[in-house]
Amino acid sequence: MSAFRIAGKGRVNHSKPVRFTFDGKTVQALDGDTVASALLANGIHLVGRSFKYHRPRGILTAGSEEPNALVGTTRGPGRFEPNTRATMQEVFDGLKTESQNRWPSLTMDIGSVNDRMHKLFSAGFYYKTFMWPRSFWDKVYEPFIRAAAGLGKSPTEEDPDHYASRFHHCDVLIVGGGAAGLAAALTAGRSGASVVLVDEQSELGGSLLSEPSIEIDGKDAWSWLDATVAELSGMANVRIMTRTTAIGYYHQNMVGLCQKLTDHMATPPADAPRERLWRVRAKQVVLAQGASEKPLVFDGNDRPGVMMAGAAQTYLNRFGVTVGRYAAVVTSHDSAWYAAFDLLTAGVKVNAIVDTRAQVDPTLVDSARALGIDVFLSSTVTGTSGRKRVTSMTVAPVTDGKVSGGSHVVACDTVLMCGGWTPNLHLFSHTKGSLIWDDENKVYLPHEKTEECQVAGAGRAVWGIADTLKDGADAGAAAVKSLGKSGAAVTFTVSKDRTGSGETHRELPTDGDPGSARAFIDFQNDVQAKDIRLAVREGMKSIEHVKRYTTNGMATDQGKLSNINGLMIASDALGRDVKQVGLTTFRPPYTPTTFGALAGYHKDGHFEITRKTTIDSWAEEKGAVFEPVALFRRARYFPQGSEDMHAAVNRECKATRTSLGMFDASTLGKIEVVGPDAVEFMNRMYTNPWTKLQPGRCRYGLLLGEDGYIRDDGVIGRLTEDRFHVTTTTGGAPRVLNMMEDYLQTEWPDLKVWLTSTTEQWAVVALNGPNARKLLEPLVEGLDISDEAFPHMSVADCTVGGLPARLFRVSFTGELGFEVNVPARYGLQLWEMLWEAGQQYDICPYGTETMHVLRAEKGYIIIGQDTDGTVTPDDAGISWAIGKAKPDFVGKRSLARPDLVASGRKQLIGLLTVDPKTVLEEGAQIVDDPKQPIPMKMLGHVTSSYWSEALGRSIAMAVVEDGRARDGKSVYIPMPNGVIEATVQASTVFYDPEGARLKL
Amino acid sequence: MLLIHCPYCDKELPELEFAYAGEAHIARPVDPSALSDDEWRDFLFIRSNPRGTHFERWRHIHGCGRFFNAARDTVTDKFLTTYPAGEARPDISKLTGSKA
Amino acid sequence: MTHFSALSLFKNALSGHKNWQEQWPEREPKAEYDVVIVGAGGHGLGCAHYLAKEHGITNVAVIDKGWLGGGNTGRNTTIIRSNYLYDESAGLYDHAVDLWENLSQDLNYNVMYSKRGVLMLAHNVHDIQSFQRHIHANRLNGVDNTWLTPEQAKEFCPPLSIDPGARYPVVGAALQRRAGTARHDAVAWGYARSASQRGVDIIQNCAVTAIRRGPDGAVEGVETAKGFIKAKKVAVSAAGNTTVVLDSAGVRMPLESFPLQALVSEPVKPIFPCVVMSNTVHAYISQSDKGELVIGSGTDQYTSYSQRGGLPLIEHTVAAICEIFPIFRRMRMMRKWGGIVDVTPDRSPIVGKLPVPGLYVNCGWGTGGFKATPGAAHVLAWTVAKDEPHPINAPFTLERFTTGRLIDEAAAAAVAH
Amino acid sequence: MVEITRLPEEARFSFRVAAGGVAAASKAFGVDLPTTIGGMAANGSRRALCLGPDEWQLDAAASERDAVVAAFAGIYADTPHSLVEVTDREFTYQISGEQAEELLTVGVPRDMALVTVGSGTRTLFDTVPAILVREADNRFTLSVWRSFAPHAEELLHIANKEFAAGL
Repeated sequence: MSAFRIAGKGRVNHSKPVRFTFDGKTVQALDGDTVASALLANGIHLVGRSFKYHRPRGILTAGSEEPNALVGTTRGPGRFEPNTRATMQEVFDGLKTESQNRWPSLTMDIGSVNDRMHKLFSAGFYYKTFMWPRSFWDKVYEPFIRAAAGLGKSPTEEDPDHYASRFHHCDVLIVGGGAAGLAAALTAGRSGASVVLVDEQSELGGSLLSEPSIEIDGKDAWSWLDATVAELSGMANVRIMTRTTAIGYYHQNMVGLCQKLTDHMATPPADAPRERLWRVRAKQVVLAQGASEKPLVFDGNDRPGVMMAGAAQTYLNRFGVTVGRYAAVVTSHDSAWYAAFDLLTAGVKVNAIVDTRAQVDPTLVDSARALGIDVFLSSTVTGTSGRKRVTSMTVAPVTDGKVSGGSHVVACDTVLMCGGWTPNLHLFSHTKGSLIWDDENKVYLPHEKTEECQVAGAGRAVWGIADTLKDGADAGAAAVKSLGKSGAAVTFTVSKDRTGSGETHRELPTDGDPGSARAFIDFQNDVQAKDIRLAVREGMKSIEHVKRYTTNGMATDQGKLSNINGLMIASDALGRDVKQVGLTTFRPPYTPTTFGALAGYHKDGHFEITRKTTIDSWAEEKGAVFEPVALFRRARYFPQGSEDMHAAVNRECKATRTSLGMFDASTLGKIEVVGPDAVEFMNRMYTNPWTKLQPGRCRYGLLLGEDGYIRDDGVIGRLTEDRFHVTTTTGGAPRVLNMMEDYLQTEWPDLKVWLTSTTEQWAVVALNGPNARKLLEPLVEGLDISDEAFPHMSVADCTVGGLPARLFRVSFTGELGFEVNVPARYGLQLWEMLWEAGQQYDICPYGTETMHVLRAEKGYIIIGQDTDGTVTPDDAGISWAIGKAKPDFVGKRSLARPDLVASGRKQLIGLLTVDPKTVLEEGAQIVDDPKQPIPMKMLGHVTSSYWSEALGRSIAMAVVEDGRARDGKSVYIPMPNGVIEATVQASTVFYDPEGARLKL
Repeated sequence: MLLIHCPYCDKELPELEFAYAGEAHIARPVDPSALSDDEWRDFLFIRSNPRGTHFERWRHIHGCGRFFNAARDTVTDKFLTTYPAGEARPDISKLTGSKA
Repeated sequence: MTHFSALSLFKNALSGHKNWQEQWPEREPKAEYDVVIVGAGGHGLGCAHYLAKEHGITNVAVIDKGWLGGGNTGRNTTIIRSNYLYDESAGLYDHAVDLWENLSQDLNYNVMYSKRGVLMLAHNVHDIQSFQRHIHANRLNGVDNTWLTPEQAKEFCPPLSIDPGARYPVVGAALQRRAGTARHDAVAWGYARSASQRGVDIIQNCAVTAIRRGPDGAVEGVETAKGFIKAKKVAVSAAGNTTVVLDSAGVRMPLESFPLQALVSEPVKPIFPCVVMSNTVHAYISQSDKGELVIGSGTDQYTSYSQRGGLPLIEHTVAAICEIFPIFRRMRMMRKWGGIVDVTPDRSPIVGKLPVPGLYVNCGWGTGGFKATPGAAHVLAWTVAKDEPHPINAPFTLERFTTGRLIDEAAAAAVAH
Repeated sequence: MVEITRLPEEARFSFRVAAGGVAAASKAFGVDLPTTIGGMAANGSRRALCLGPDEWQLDAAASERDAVVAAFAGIYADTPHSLVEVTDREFTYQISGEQAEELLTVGVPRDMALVTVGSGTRTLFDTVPAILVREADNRFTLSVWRSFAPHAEELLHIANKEFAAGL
């Protein structure tokens, strides 16, 4: 039995011991413990060091708002994580934890020298210094500042865990499973509505877990809780998720949830995800998130052993742990009195209750005195002592807000403080719902809402279990009513309730120099009351400025403990009403959320889809090297033996030009345009004229944006009078279809034409080379494919090797070319058939790289490589593709804009290096005068550049200012290691300019 | 993630099924070549970008595929109404602002 | 006003920090100014600083509907770089980087400009072509930018995964060494303090409701929540709200405002030595001086002034970061926020004169405004002072949308095939 | 656990026609084309699913493919329309079992309650465009384009293992 554990008490399993380690030492715990409760059970209070001053810190809270007790945890390789709240991490056998932000050890921390120099390290100190000497910033000051920052250490190994996600829809989502949430769930659940009830803790109950003595409906709180949970669990329409945090409240009642599934298990089941992200869309949301206890701000309020009174009560009642032997209480709220009574009943000596208020409920005072506790009303705490554990606190009387008498010291090993309660309105704030300051209770309350939600219980300053249950039930009933369902609010009878009230303060009065007081507001970030006052003094008059200047509220608890205290002090320093000062904005997530959970399934192979063609597996077997093209992966080249890319590509090019190459062209986008107005539609979309194109014939189509720049291109076949087979670039397919639909639906809805994507209906094999027809002819049935019957730029249906096919005679290589389209299921079969049949011609499979070279030799452009979104048809040298007689097409008007007809535009031209062996670098910049000083006047850049095996030299395409007028002239390409001279060739065609090879 | 009423499907559906398509009621001129450079610029580029009610286009791309129009408050992101493409701009003063 | 230095800090520490003065005094607006600047972000305050410092124009008011530095200045991921493709952009952003280098000393305010280097990852052949084009253009423009192999990139940024089997393998990177980050709030505060010290009035929480023009069409002043303020010159530097402000002057803009989200992780000890951007997977990341990983996301698809933004975009961004840096999967997102970015059709800014005498604008920065802060503010001040554009901002006109002379960096990097 | 099976291809068409042509098309296909988006109607092996205001997915047995094409060709002159075969464009998976609906919520963003028995819709599964049909309470089909299918299928199996793990 651990020294501070009370036998049999609490909700932990006393018969199931668990061992874990903290800084290498084994800690005895019980099943159901958190790391924090287990450490406290063993009398360990010193758990961490603060961010800036490295002050020793203990466990402050019992919840997810914990700012101090953050630990690193690990459960094996790749499973280390920093900054885990010891107050939330459940223990299991084998868990390892370590303290953070200390070196060499938690008890001996060199960084604590910062604390001695705290006067220098005031708010915003770094803005004022480290500027001289100038050169010291990069090398000395900045690395020093950065090294001092940060809390835990980053993981350094890849996380092996798996994360999941779901979409979910429900009638009512209830956030928070305390009294209000349970009452709302009972009401909504009994009405038949579909309900999701979530709570961040490992079990439902909320504050009831810490208040077992209250009686509801004649049962003690925990028996009632058991019965209620049993009833809810039995409802098919209610889904309960514990260890689940509502992280953010998004548009139209979508709430993000993060569910922790395995972090509490010693041995998670195989294939179990660690966490799951839920995107819940609820018709109604009930926010029953309760309230957080607020610290009091006084000198030395951060020493280990100083903790929230409510937290001590939770450790006692829920975990059966006493947080000390002799405690002292300082409070401005009744609730701490009850905590004191509970501790005293459990055997902890309570030396004093100091209350800042002059008037306190006499029954509390009488009870305290009857229990032998010294009571000091209208008093303050002016200091504490003890470095690694508090040993005493100093108390002084207060009159009119000032210390009015001598102080005395109260010995204690634990200080329980309570500065009142702050409603948790984070999620409500995410909706941009407005908050209103309740001056009586000194809390912000939800005001105007923007979403379909209800706030219930302590979240809107309803205190006491009886009222909270009623409020929750009413919220549940209101939600049910909004759904159009009937269901009365469930009613409860409560006895032994502990309601209470209190006051909210700025920093407590002191008899010392407030400028010397170490009175903390934001514990983790070491923001003190005096820092807020300094910020205001320096002109930071907006609460956002105060926050950013001091970093108050920017630590991992995101201001849950510090916001209101900071606000009270800022308001006092500014001499402005709290409501005029206002609150900083709460932002998602409610508590820090694992990246892995947000990424979900989208990791490794599933980070993004890799689309593969039906022929991809063959290419993989043959050892192809792939490259990504949009979402597809395409074979780039097929190396043989030890070939590198250039050797492979030279071989593939040569084979294709001399005999026969085969290429998987399946990825090209395909759109079938069908209807009586198909030709009119094509005329309006594409620059080219389509009216005279005969069925069975093809044409190169050029598509512009309305801004006149080239967007896409492709060969388009007219299958029948009313049916076009449009091809697009691989990456452009979805964009082009969307653009076409846009014009069709919204600009020309009168046209009788429809568009269907057939990209994946067809697998496409391109055959190119002088032997292409020889290979194909014996396989084709139902079609004469001789040059006379089926000339270049033809299309027809036939069968190829018995497979139904749509055959195109087109070429992107300048060689005799066919593209065989077959239904996708036959793609691989077709490919293998052609491969077998092509052996007699030494058929050569080639990839995208060879395709690029072959087309460049012919001067054919690739959209996105030779054009870049700023290139017009004239710039690209393809104004022949414009139907000059057409009154209009998409982009036509823009081509007449002043800058698009101005001289000096960059035009696509051919470029031949003077040294034929030199292959220019794609992207290299071109100048007229390589000797000019930097910055140089650049004329353009190289868009495509290759070694041409067919020509025995390098070739390149480039966009160059007034390029075509430079035909035959030299330009220069200054590279880091020398200048390359090249000659402009107005035409981009390098190979077979007459096109004779196409006509075989 | 917005919840959007598709006027064709007549259902409230998640934004993931939809693609935003810019400001609505900017019709492509019948005869673009008749426009001055300034008028053409206005068509291409000038947008009202209001802080408040915005008439805009969406496409139910992963649903019925239709482009439609919406009036949405750009400050709250709430939809006032959605309506089929081609319908006239609704009178906003008559919309309650509750939901479409 | 106290000069900031280690000595002044030390002296004040001894006196309990009681003697520090207000960094910018609160002012009520005067009836008339020589120049009114609408928008007290880094750009607007910077313009005031340079007007006062370099042009001797101190009768200036900077007016904001909220608190200074509360817009995109205080909401961005603080990346600073200048390795842009086009001469125009490179000129503008590199001018800014030149000013960043000595901004702390110029302002006597440590803006913590951290030359950590910005690494832009290439994931495919198209990226390589595009980056090489940038690098070559930058070299001839005198802008620092170099190509790294995957191994060199990994050496520069050890958390980077260069696994060739990744969905988006790193096939190389472009590195601008003198690029980096700065402390965003300090930029606004430093400019505010300096401008204020030189006589500029900073008027917060005072919305400009309209720009008033006289019978001759020229600017007469601004209507505000605190009444009319006379000024013959008005410079609008209002980011997402520019359209609304300029509408009142009868100037219609080619702008749309989109929500842009960013997030930070919990703070950890130094792990990430530089800035990494990947346009292909849409994510960028650095580590702040507080130890947080600062992660930028893309814009949501619809126009909005709500500053909310959706969860799916965050999911995608974080997935992208974890793909490139798998060691961060167990880190946690601590805070996520949204800003409003004003985007032009060519994603380049509009900086200069408007077709209304006395009216100037600095807008359209999209997601890239922070890095340009000193440069844009500096040339805008020149333009306002001389009523003519500085050569650096001369190409960034509104007229380019009529003529078609766009500066389209994004299109230049566009992907098709 | 949920059964995930890929169904063999039959014959599938994307059919588009203006409102005035629905009656003629119904006659040609032999099924009254539903005119509510999401609506589905069948006659023997032929089934029509309304995907948009002028769009249907028509399914038929493979053996009836040519007959369907011929029937529509016969009405084209009077009832202009678009009939495009898409049989090979997509893979169709049958997903059945008690937790079938929940499994689909791994990727389907829309409220599954809106997908009633006997209806279907285009939607997303994760990032994959998909057509989802609910044939019975616990039986669905999910059709996705061929090259997207491995991603969708693998994701279904990963999530299915979560059911096996009981989490």
